[in-house]
Amino acid sequence: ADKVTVQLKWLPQAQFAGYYVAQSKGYYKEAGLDVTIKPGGPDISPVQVIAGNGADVVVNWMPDALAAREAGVPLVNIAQVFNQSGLMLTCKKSSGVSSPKDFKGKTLGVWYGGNEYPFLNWMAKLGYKPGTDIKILKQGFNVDPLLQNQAACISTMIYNEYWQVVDAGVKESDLVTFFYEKEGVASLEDGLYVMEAKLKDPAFVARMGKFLKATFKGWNDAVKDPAGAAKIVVAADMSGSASEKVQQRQMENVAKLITNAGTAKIGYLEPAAFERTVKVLLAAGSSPVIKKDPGKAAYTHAVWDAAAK
Amino acid sequence: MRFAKLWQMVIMTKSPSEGWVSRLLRDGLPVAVMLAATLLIWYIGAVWMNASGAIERVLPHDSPWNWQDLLAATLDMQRPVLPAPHQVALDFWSSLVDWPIDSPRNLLFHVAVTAESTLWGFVLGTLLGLVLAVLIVHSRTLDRALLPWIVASQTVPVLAIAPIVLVILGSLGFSGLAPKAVIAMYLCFFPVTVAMVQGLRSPQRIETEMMHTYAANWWQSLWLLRLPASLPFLFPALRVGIAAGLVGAMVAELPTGAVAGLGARLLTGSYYGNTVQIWSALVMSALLGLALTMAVAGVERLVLRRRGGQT
Amino acid sequence: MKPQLTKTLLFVLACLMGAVLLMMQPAALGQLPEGTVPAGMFWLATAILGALAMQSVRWMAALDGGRLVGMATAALFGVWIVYFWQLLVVAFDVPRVLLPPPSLIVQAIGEHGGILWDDFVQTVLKAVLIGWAMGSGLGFLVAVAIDRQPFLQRGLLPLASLTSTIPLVAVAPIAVMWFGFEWPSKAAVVVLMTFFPMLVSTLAGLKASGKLERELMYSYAASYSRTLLALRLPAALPFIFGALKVNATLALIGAIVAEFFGSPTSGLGFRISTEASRMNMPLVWSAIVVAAITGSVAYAVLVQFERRAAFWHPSVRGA
Amino acid sequence: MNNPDNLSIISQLSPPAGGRLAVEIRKASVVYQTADSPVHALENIDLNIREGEFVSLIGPSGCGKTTLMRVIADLEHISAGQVLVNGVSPHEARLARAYGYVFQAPALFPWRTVLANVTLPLQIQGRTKADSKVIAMAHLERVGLQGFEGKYPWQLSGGMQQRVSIARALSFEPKILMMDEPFGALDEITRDRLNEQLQQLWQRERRTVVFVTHSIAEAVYLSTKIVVMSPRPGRIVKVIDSPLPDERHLGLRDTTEFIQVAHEVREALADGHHD
Amino acid sequence: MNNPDNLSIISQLSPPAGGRLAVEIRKASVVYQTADSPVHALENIDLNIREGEFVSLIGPSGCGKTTLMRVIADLEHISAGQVLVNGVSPHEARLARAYGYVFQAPALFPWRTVLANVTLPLQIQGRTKADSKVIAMAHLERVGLQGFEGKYPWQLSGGMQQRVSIARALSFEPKILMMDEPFGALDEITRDRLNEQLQQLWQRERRTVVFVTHSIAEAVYLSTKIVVMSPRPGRIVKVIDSPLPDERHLGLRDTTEFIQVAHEVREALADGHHD
Ligand SMILES: Nc1ncnc2c1ncn2[C@@H]1O[C@H](COP(=O)(O)OP(=O)(O)OP(=O)(O)O)[C@@H](O)[C@H]1O
Ligand SMILES: Nc1ncnc2c1ncn2[C@@H]1O[C@H](COP(=O)(O)OP(=O)(O)OP(=O)(O)O)[C@@H](O)[C@H]1O
Ligand SMILES: Cc1ncc(C[n+]2csc(CCO)c2C)c(N)n1
Ligand SMILES: [Mg+2]
Ligand SMILES: [Mg+2]
Repeated sequence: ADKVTVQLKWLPQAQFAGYYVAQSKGYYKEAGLDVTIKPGGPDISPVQVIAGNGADVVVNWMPDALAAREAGVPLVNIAQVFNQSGLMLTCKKSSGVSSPKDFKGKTLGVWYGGNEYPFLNWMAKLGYKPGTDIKILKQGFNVDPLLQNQAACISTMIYNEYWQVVDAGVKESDLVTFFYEKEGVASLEDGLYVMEAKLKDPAFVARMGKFLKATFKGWNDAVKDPAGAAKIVVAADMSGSASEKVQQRQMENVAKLITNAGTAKIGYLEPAAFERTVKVLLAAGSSPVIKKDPGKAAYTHAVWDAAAK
Repeated sequence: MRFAKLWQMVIMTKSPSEGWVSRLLRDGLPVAVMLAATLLIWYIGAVWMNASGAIERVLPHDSPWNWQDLLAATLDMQRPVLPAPHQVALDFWSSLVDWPIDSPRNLLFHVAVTAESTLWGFVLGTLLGLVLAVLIVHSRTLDRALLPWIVASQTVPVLAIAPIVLVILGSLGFSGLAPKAVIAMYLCFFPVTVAMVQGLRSPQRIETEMMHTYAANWWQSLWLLRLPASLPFLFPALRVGIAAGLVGAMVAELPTGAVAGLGARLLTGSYYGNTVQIWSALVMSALLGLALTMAVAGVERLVLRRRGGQT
Repeated sequence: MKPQLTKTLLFVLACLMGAVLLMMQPAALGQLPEGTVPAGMFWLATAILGALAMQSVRWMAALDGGRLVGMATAALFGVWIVYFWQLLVVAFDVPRVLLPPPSLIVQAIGEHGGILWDDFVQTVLKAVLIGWAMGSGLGFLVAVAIDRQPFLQRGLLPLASLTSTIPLVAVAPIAVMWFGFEWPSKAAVVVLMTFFPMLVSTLAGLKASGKLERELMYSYAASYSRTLLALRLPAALPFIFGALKVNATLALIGAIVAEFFGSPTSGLGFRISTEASRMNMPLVWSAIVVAAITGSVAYAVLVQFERRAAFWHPSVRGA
Repeated sequence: MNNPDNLSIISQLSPPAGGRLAVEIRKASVVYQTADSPVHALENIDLNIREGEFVSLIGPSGCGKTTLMRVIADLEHISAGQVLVNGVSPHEARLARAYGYVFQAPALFPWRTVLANVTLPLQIQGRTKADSKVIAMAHLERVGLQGFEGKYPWQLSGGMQQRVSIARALSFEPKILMMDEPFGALDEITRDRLNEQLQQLWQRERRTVVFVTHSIAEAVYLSTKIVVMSPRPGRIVKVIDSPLPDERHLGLRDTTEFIQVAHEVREALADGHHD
Repeated sequence: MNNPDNLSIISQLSPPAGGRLAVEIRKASVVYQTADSPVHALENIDLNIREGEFVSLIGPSGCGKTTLMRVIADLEHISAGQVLVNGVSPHEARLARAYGYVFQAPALFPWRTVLANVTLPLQIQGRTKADSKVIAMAHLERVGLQGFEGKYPWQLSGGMQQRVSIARALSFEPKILMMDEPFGALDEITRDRLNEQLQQLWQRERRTVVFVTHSIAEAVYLSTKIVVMSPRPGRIVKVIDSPLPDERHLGLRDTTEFIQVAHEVREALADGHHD
């Protein structure tokens, strides 16, 4: 069987259910692939891993991938799994925030590592200068800053951290949320990226095609049966921390970000969505994520087409 | 039987003639009192630190509550700022007994994972430290050129660059256990090198000159004089080293995908907001550290006993 | 002795000149046309220079002289390491995201000097310095306080050794939760990391005065505080300085790692983690260099202080 | 138990004739509790030391010389018997700064200059800085160390260090001077010279001196009374009152009188030395 | 420069009559380079030691006794002159294991038993385990330590430790025995006893012994030849051939003959001791 190593962006969770389902149900094996799924984590940069030849394909967010391209690691998008952004800012009402104009003078939690650019773009749009108008804190892996009232708002994913806040006992009615998608600063999230040089090899393209096809099959299953997907994800978690209840809810929310699941279009990167993301990234205030338009070289449909066959 | 005897030798701290009762009283009582004090402070701290969170999120906003409700709430929070000792103890215990030993939900499973990389790092680090020390003591060039850089090497925050180290090692084909062991090794070797340089130089002039009058060669001086003389320096360094190696192994678990191990357990505990899990992993890692240092101390006692019980 | 010195210096100079020449080759500058590899001659020259470099260090080390020669030898060795790092990374075309060449790191330090200074202020001047001083100071005071209570010592020391095996990665997220994301949480981690080494060392140091000396003070019917001030504290100085030195590196590492778990938008740890995920490796390494230099300088400064304060100790006066 | 009684008669035979008693020891015993079995370091010791006497304790290693000194200096407690120093208990005597103690090693503080080492006990007694300095300088001169007051101990030779330690013990003018093998670590020539100086000092000031030595010649040369001890258990074998004149010089050591006393001491030592 | 020449005549006056030369030193000088000024530890030393002689070096601290021993033992290099040991250079003599060296401190390895300490040099010479053990046991018996071979050094008294160290030096049967103040740290009684044993050993085996001491009595009691040295620069003041009979006992020390020699040594020492 052909070996494929995929590097995830984060810890094993329903965010990556498609891959685990495909693995668990033997879709990869059926496609003649021997797939290794490497979990990610806060300190894992998929870009570094693929540049260090530790993976064939990585799950990454587009801002990160395009920044890497400029920094000399030519990543190419071969599929866009999530066609919607799940990124949002979650605030406590008690902190006095009810609309973006209340941000002034507040402390806001932001994820770094590439994810700060859409945020900075947004703040630039709102006319806030970080450091003077608003205070930014580099958010860790959890939602404590909000619970301990260290920040008025924190970054959350609709499928994950938001629910952790709720689980901690904060009523949804006490929360205010701002979706990046709605604020017009969203960028594309989980997509699959490979090194540009490798795409010259037709055998690699064919292999990736098989990988995509099996993966999409896994995603379709996961979206259809969140409970089953959650079981598979929990089984794959070697830290013993994931619970089925949480993962099932996460899967249900992730499903909302793959609006084309079950259709032939699943995983297809819409050029328009790509352009939109690039525009957001080029305009992120004083220090944009990318300084020049990467152009069409930053994505390819060749692999997706091979998978669709 | 042999094992029992061995074990007794390992745990023996004072001369055998001293009664274990008086020993227990002398050494155990203070520890017990301090432990009790710690627990008390812990409980008070838990109530104190969890109070505001409990008022905000747990206690009803619309109906009245009294201080007993508050007390009960602070000691039984889902997401406490500081979990109460009994919460930690319960979580700790249930992880040990409610799950099979090979389940990722059993802390011992993670202990095994972390201990493995710690031990590998410890063994490699000790070897590296020994070799470096012998070279430094042997060669003036290395002494002058290398030793300052070995000191400087420890001011590089390896823990901070562990992810980079991992990627670099990964690109060289090392993955899985190896990178974790390497980072543990990096933290282990330093105390060993420093102590062994000191230890190998500890023979007095009179002793080295005595070997000289016997026309002993370099290797004989090393084996018969310098190494045995350095043992009292080596063991304290090993105790420090294995604790440092544990820290290294746990840190290295984060950027390896936090798959398993106590470090991963801590991280995911923090990530899933499971404060109690963090604390039981923390307690477990402290216990593992204690067990490892005690194991080294036991080996030390055995070795020193073999050479006559005095240094 | 003098001709030896001149000979060595000339040799070192010649080696450095050869190094400059080699560095001007296209292969060393990374200016080879795409797809070509450095020629065999280049590798040969590199190997020869490597051998010469080793020889130069050896000769330098063989010179008579005190700490100055030692420092010069270490410096020369460091120069060679950096040189070959630069040469090989460029010649092998190692990806920048894995290991940048020193030239880029230096360039990044130049370009981002302001940012790095802010990070330095945030991490070192606030978290490290305050945490180190508080942790060490507290350790010292508690040690002096419980010096007369063997019961407390017997109870506290095992707990201290238990606590010292708690890895800081476990403490850092808790500290952030308790003390916020600003520098106090980093300082708290540092306090915890430095407290016990100082406590243990000071207690050991207070026991380090000789029995004879203590009995001498006793025969003078000297008071406890008098004995402490005149005898036991001076005798403990080498131990205290030992702990201060260990704590300096511990504090730095602790503060940097603690910044991984939530921080304001400056600090060396923040810089390292964010820039690493941004693939800006030269800046990451710049921050590491700043940290390493800070640590080494702090260590060296403490050694100087120790030489002043414990001037009488055999290890200092070289007896 | 009859043997010691027997021996104690000897010291009781020489009553406190020529002066008040500086040290009075009656049936004193010291037992050390150790891991395996108790060590009888001293058993049933009787000894009187008059004011102005120069008493040497001599005996093989482990016979309890140091223990006896430490008992007098309140550094060790007796298990039985009674000890009086200047008529009071050793504890009171220590608090009254009745004695200066010179240990076998100089025990100087390396972080203090020679002068600061000598002023230390004076400062502890609450003397003013200026006072202490004047007194210390005088005593340093007395042991031949003028000009060295600014040096640190490790810059001096072993003999000079020991002289500093003696100056320090003398500086607060204690009534009793206790010296435990003060010259043990020195070479014979330096030792001879210090012996001579010590002799002259004692001549001048007639302080009570209790002195421990391993050297028969030293004991005979310096003392007015030589106490020979034997080990296991530590007891006094013989107390020899020296017939030598008080005024002494090194040449004395080749006289037959001297050799006679030395011989007597050696014989007593050999008697007690049964292993 | 004439004084040493003058002195060297003394040793040249006693030609190698009674045996081959074990040690031959001609115009040897040792200069130590120190930070401030060079130290002339030995200047123009001439000395012959015949096989089977027992030679003591005596002199004040710093006169170069140890340095002279170390030169013979190839632990120090001469700055000028010539030294021959058994007719070859000290370096070759050392490699040929010509001598055993006993240091002032016993220098036993605490992690080795008494037996293992004595077998150490044998092991280094490549003897088999069984062989070494037999030889070592024989030598331990010779110094009266049978039964103690399984003990560790710290379980022995100082005197016993020093005897182990002597057994160790004797074990590989070196032609020359070098002893640098071997009994300096012991009490007088133990010292006397060891002196007696050393005397008997030398009687039996008639090895060449070079011995350093600070004690005049010890030097006179043991030696057939006493070399008196003086410091700054280190040189030989006088070489005294002992008129005492070869067979000696401790009682000898109270004889006038003994006292006569001791007096002569003391005078020579005082002559050289000019500070
Ligand atoms: N702290 C102690 N615990 C147990 N035994 C002790 C202690 N101090 C001394 N002894 C024992 O008491 C005896 C007398 O010791 P002491 O030091 O008084 O002898 P000493 O005559 O001064 O000997 P030396 O000439 O070697 O100094 C010895 O047998 C010694 O081993
Ligand atoms: N390594 C050295 N460097 C410099 N000077 C030295 C060294 N070793 C000895 N000396 C000096 O050489 C002289 C002779 O020293 P040596 O040790 O031979 O004297 P010694 O007669 O053995 O004295 P002691 O009786 O104190 O042992 C002394 O002045 C000493 O200070
Ligand atoms: C250091 C670091 N922290 C947070 C994120 C953001 N992030 C990306 S994917 C994901 C999972 C959401 O459940 C999260 C939190 C990051 N990339 N790197
Ligand atoms: Mg004593
Ligand atoms: Mg000497």
